[in-house]
Amino acid sequence: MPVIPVNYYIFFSVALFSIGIVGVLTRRNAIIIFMCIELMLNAVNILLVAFSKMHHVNAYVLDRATTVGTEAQLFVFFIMVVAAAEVTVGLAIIVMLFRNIHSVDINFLNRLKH
Amino acid sequence: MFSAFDNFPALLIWLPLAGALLSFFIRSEIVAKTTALVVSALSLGIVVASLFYSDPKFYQLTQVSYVWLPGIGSSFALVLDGLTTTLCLLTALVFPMIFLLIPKGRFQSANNFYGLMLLTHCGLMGVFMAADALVFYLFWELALIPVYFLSSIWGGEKRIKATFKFFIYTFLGSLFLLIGILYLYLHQNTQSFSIVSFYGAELTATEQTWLFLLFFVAFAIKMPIFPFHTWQPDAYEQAPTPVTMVLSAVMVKMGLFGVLRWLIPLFPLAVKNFNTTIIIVIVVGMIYASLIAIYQDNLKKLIAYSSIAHIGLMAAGAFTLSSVAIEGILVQMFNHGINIMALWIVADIIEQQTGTNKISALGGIAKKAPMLSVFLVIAAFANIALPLTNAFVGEFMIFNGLYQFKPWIAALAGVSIILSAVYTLNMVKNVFYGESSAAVTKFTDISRVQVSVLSVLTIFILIAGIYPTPMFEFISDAVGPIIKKYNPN
Amino acid sequence: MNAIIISALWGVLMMYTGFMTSAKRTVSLVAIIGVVLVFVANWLEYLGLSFVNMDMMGMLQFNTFGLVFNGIILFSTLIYFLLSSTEIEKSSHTPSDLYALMFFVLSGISVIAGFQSLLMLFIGIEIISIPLYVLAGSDKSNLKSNEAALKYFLMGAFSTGLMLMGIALLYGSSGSFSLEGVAAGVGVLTPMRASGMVLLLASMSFKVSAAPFHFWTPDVYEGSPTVYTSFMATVVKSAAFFAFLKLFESAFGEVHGEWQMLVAVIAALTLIIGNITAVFQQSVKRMLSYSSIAQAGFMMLGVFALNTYAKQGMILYFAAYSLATIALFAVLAKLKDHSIEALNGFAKQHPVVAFSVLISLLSLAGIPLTAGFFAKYYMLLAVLKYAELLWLALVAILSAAISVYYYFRLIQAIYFREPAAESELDFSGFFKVVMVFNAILILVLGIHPDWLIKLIY
Amino acid sequence: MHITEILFWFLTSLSLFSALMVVFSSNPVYSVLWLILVFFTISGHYILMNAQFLAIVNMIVYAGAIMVLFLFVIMFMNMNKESEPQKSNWLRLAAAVSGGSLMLILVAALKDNGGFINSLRGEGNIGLIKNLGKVLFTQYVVPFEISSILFLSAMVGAVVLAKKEKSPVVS
Amino acid sequence: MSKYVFLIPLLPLIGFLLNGLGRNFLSKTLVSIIGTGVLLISFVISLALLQEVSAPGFSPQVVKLFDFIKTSTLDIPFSFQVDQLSVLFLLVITGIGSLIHIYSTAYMKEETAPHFARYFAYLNLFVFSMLLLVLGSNFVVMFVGWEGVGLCSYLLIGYWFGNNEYNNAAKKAFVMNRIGDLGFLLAIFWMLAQFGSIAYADVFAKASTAPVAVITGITLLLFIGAMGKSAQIPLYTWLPDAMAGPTPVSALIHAATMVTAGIYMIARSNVLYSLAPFSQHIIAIIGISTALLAATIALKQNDIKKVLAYSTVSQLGLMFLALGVGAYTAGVFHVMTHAFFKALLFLGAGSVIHAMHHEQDIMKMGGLKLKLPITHITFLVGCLAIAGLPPFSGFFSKDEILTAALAKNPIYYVLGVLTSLMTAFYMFRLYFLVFTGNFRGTNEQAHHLHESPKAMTVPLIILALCSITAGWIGIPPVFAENAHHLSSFLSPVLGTPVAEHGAFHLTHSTELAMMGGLVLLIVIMIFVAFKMFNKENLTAAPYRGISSFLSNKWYVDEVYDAVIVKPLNRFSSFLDRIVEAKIIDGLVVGVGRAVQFSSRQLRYLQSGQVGSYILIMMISIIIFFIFQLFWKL
Repeated sequence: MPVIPVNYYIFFSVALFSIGIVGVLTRRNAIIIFMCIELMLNAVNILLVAFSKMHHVNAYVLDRATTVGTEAQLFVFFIMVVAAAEVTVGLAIIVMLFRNIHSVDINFLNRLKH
Repeated sequence: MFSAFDNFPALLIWLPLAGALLSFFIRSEIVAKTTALVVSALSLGIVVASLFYSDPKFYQLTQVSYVWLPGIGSSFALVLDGLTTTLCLLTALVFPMIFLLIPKGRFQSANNFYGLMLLTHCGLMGVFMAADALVFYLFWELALIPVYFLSSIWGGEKRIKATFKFFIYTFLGSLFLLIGILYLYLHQNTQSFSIVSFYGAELTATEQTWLFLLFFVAFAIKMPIFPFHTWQPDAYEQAPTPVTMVLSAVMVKMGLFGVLRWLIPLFPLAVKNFNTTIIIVIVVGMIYASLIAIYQDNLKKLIAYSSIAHIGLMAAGAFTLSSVAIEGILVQMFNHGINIMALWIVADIIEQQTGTNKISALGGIAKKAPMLSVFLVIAAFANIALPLTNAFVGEFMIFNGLYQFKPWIAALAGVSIILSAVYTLNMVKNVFYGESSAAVTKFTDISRVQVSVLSVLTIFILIAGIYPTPMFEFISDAVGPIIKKYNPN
Repeated sequence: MNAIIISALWGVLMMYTGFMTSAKRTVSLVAIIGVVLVFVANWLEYLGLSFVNMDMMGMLQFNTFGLVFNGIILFSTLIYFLLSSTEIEKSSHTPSDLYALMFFVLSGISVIAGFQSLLMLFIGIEIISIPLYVLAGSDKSNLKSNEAALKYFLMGAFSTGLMLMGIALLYGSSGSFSLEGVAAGVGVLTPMRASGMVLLLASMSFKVSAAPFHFWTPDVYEGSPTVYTSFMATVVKSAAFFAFLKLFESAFGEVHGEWQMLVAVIAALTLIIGNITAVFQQSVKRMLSYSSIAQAGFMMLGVFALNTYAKQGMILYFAAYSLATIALFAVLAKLKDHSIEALNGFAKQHPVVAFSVLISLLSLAGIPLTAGFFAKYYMLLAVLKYAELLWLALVAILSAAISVYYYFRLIQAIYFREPAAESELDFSGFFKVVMVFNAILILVLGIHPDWLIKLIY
Repeated sequence: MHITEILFWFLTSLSLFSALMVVFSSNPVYSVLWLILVFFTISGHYILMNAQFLAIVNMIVYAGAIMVLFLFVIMFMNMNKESEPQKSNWLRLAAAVSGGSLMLILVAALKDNGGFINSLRGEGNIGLIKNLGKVLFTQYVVPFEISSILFLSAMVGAVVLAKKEKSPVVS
Repeated sequence: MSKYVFLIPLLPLIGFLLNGLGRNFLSKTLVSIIGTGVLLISFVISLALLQEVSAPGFSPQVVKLFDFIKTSTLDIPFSFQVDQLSVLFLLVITGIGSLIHIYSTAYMKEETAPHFARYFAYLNLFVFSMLLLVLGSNFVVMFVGWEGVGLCSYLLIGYWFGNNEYNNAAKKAFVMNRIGDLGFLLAIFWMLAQFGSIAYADVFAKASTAPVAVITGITLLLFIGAMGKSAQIPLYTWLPDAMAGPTPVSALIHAATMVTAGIYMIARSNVLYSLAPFSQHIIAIIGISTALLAATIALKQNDIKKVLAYSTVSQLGLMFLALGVGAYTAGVFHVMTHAFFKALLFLGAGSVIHAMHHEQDIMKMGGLKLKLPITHITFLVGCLAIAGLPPFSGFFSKDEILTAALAKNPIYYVLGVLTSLMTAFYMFRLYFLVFTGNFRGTNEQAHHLHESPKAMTVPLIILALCSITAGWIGIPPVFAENAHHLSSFLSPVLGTPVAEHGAFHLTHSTELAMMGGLVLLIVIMIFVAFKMFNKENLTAAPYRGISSFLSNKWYVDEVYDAVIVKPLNRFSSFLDRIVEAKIIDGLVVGVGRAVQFSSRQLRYLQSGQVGSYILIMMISIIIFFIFQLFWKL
């Protein structure tokens, strides 16, 4: 049977997460930054599912009827829920800003400093 | 023991506090002044009464103790013992005099002025009587805050800056003190802030060193001793003179008191390690302050620097750990308060009448105001510790202690005796003698109230100088506990 | 649980109030009644009377500590509503929506007060955060407000990402989301747990605006409408701290020594940066933002120490800090000019309000006989329990001394300087009464903090 | 190499590539499209791990709803051109370095975590809607209910922000 | 009788209080009566005491009045010692004091009533302090009086406080005395440390148990005190300046009594000094140097009081020479005789000044003998006495000193003789310039010249009589065996004079020859002075060369000014302006500035850019990871 070490998933997730961070750091467009944050959340999701699977398999050996691992998948579900809510508000803010300054470039956000 | 006596300390706190709160709500200046006077006079009465009830042989560290914060082992504990009696007496004596001397209309919104003064009064009493470290700390701060406001609201032109320096400096010091107190509280056997359990704390040498430094800085700033003194001349100059009187007559004693009540009994190892260094620094500072006083052209600053030198002597004496020096300090704290009070009253009268503090602008007041000059000369000579004035006794004993500690240090400190004569007589000469200057042409001699207050002070100066023995009786129980840990037998 | 339900329901009710009445006063009145009800409900739960008896499945658990915390939050909110309702009314055409959002925040805080699972922590924090993004940007035509909202949102979302990564790693190492589950390790920090913990530490530090994760704070606090800054800086920050404290106590308490130094460094950095940067500020509002960072530094000491003193002190700190800051912001919200000079001679024009402001400032500066003193006192006590960490306490008091500098600049302006012009402000009698009540409360807590602290036992 | 492994590597590399493209494409619309591709690959991973429910939800919610919303906003703002100004080079370098070092550190920290092996056999069906639903509505009913508050607040918030004020607020 | 000894100082104190407090109410007459009366009563009591102490078998009495400083560790009673030495001084002080008080009633007549009363109050206070000084039975009470007389000296020198030069002189006197007092004080502490007590009885009894080094140290420190009070090198410069005070004050304080306090102190501690030969050498050397130096300066002074002042310094130097060579009795003897004739000279000078309307320059006097007959005669007596011609008192005391000096070291003797010769010269220069020749003052002064009133002349006469006869109580053995009454009177306190238990014995004939030679030399000096200054037309040529050097007092004041006063002032100003303002306060302010500065810099971290915020956060997280995972904090 194919066996994929969980480390692979961890590395994959971490890589995705880091790409998201790099995106957040390098881009100036608020929407893109926001998308990069979504990327980070997805990296977390995949990691959680991988861990869920891992813990489930470990428990399954002892008990066939175990539900270990469900909670992580539900957590991912909740993350998606929250992300959706966040997107609503976030985009509303971005649109509001755009209405005022006709730009979403975060480098123009510098009225507040020092 | 007389049972009512046990309540005296508490009364000394509550009375001024109540008076202060009342004062803030009184609109009329006369009523406010009367309140202040009555309250302070009552306090004086209580302290005087307690002199008769106290029994030096019956030494205890707590008289009044209400449970306050059981969660952290602090109780509202007060004591009136030999160490505190003289200081309480001084406090209780100084305030009515100040109140008496303030003419109507001198301060805007006078009721607040009197209220804040009474709060200071309360704070000072609390500091001196506290038998619980936390209570001590709270009153320590409580005495500071009202003075800050008094100085900043009613002070001179540069008041905000000067008093702020004073405030932040002393506040920083007291924060060190707080850290020290908390550390001690946590690292001793009993979970209590009471002075008894603090005295019983067993600390390692390293701990003592650190804690000593923390406490010492706090007290050194408060006294103040060289090189922590730079807040003082400015603050004294800028504060309204009645507040300066409180500051220099009573408040600086807080630091000395702290040294005697807390620092020395708590950290014997560290004190022994550091005392030579500290004494040398202080003595150098005394000479330093005296030299600067010689150069001063500002009357109030001159007195301020003189005070640094005198307080320095007491501080140095305390660190000699010699019982004769400490006995000397105990009386000298009182006497210095009386003397400097007299000096400030004179300085205040001059400032009020001429509108200037500049010594070079003054001169020849003696011709216009012979009465004032008499008092000034007496105060001046008390300031330079002439025998048969009160300061001589204390300074003699302190010098004696210093000599026992290290003869050459006493000799070095003695230089300040000479210098004190130089600047004090310079001041007397330039302000009072010589031809009348333009500023003093309209000078009139002092009023009846001023005469009576100055007379009381002068009588104290002379009596305590000629027959100081009763004072030694009051303090006879105080020295033992201070240096108990240094004499194993 | 009572508080969660009532405040959520009242949030919904507030939304509808906007439809039913156009009288803004009525809306405020409903809100005030609501917060009183939530407070009472919370109090009843403290006394043992819970409205719903459902099995929380180990997700939530309300102990006295959490309930007292929640009570303080609700009480602060009450004071906040009483003092700032007029400003909230002015801030929008439909204040009812904003009130609704604040009630949702309250219910989120109530979740935080009882969370037992990382999931609840996550949801609770999101419920708090999302309305705040909106509140920060509620002054829609104001570019500063827009900017604040976007900055807050972007950085908040980013920190949520960090937090989730941390939670995921913790789950990976322990197989559970519950605090006990996470804590039930072998008593050592495996690299995975440690990584998760560091990420959680970072994101929680972000929420409480501890350095070096504090950068959003001054900008957002300054840009947001002052009334909401007040809410964010007090109620919400306290909640974040409660979450921080509870999370690290329950989940990582056993390996306290492993991460303690990290928190010590954060606390020291926060104290130093917050206090020093505040010194030079010319705008009172921005200065108070930095001051709130500085105060966070002190509260971090509680997280650092995690002992009885820390818990007691935290409770006191929440109360002291919130009450004082709310009063200051309430006055500030009424001022048009936020420069320090605008306060010159304030005491001569408004003695009563000035007195309350004075007490608040003294409390923030930690002057004895105000609540702020004992709050700091407990924090120092908590730190000094670790004898070798005297340096941290010294950093704390040095920064406290610096903080005196800028707080007293305000006092100097208010009390010692002459007013430049006639004040156009007019404080209502009710406002004055609440301010004085608030000041008295601060003093009472400063004289006898035991009354509050013994509630948690 | 088993088909699962091939799929894994394929999805992983595609996913990472698309993620990089999200970050580096200068046209926001392309970014969105690449991001949708990322979500698809992630859904693929979910299926590989037998988490069918999440795979579906991911596609519906993320790729479907959220990304459409993004796309809509981008179009609405008329940003479908490639002229986004770039950050200064040293900032981008710093960003890349810090992102890279974070990855390195995490990898170094997590590389030897006790030898857990994730065998992706079909044991258990926790990823199925039935099982998840059962747990969600029994054990997780409280968070489920509470997240409704989250939605309410998001809703109110969006309304508050998006609503056009008729006139400036008068005091 | 000795239990009433407290009355002796108490009466002047009462006089002080009455006059001081009632100065605005009392008439001048009443003030005079009070001021003088109290002193006369004290004098009478002192006489009664003399009766008691000269009775055979009298042992020194310690009369304790009250506890002064009494604590667990220190017991210093306020007590008086009644013995021969103190009673002798009592007599001198109260006696001469009374005369000077009487004199003052006339001399100060022009003052207004309050100032007149102030003057008498000060004088009474001075007498009180001086009496404490000599009566004290321990060093602390002596110190109390010691500083008290310093105070009164200060007050009286600056009596005319409108004049700032007088005030400066007063201040100088006090400060210089203080320098000496410090030495005294340290000696007291040393004695306390060494002997555990500072009562004379205890200290002297235990003195021999202490190491010589300690005794030497103590005695040297005591001597520093004496140098200040008794105006010895290097602390003598205040005394000539002290002539700013009213002339009777100079007579009483700066000639007859206070300045001899140092002599009294050393004589009192003779037990200690006898144990410390090194200190004795120092005292002798300083004493003789001062005597010579002051005498040379006196040669060229033109101010009548300055001449007398330097003469006083010089005579004090001789007294110290006596103490230094161990002739305590001789020293005390000279104190006594000097008190009479120097008081006489000062009062005479006062009379002259009074007549001349406060003119003090002798170059503007001359030929006064006709206008002021009584003053003239008495002044002449004084001059003869101080010059040391037999049978005037100065002869006996000075001779005794010189003999003792010769016994110790011939150089002392030679220098002593030199001093005596100079003394004779400048005193007669003074005499001739003032009383003989032409009047050189203004016409107006000449017109108003008149003899002083009775109240001034009577004391002059009494003092003149004493100046003649006082020496007779100390007839040296060379003239008559056992005629030295003073010596035998004082021997219980001071021991037997060295000369008598002679390690060094001169034959009577040699001694007589030396005396004769000395007298002859003195007469020659007087003759030279007569030749030089008894001229009809004396022109005051400006001094040149060595004369200028001498008339400028060896430039000592200038040197002090340049070496001590000015640098001290500069140093003070340096401390105030640089060290205090810039360094110490600068440090305090600097900390504040540093905070402000870092505040200004730190806030630039708050760039307003979300990107940089997040970047800093990320970097911090990375650092945290490193510390948490790899480098354990």
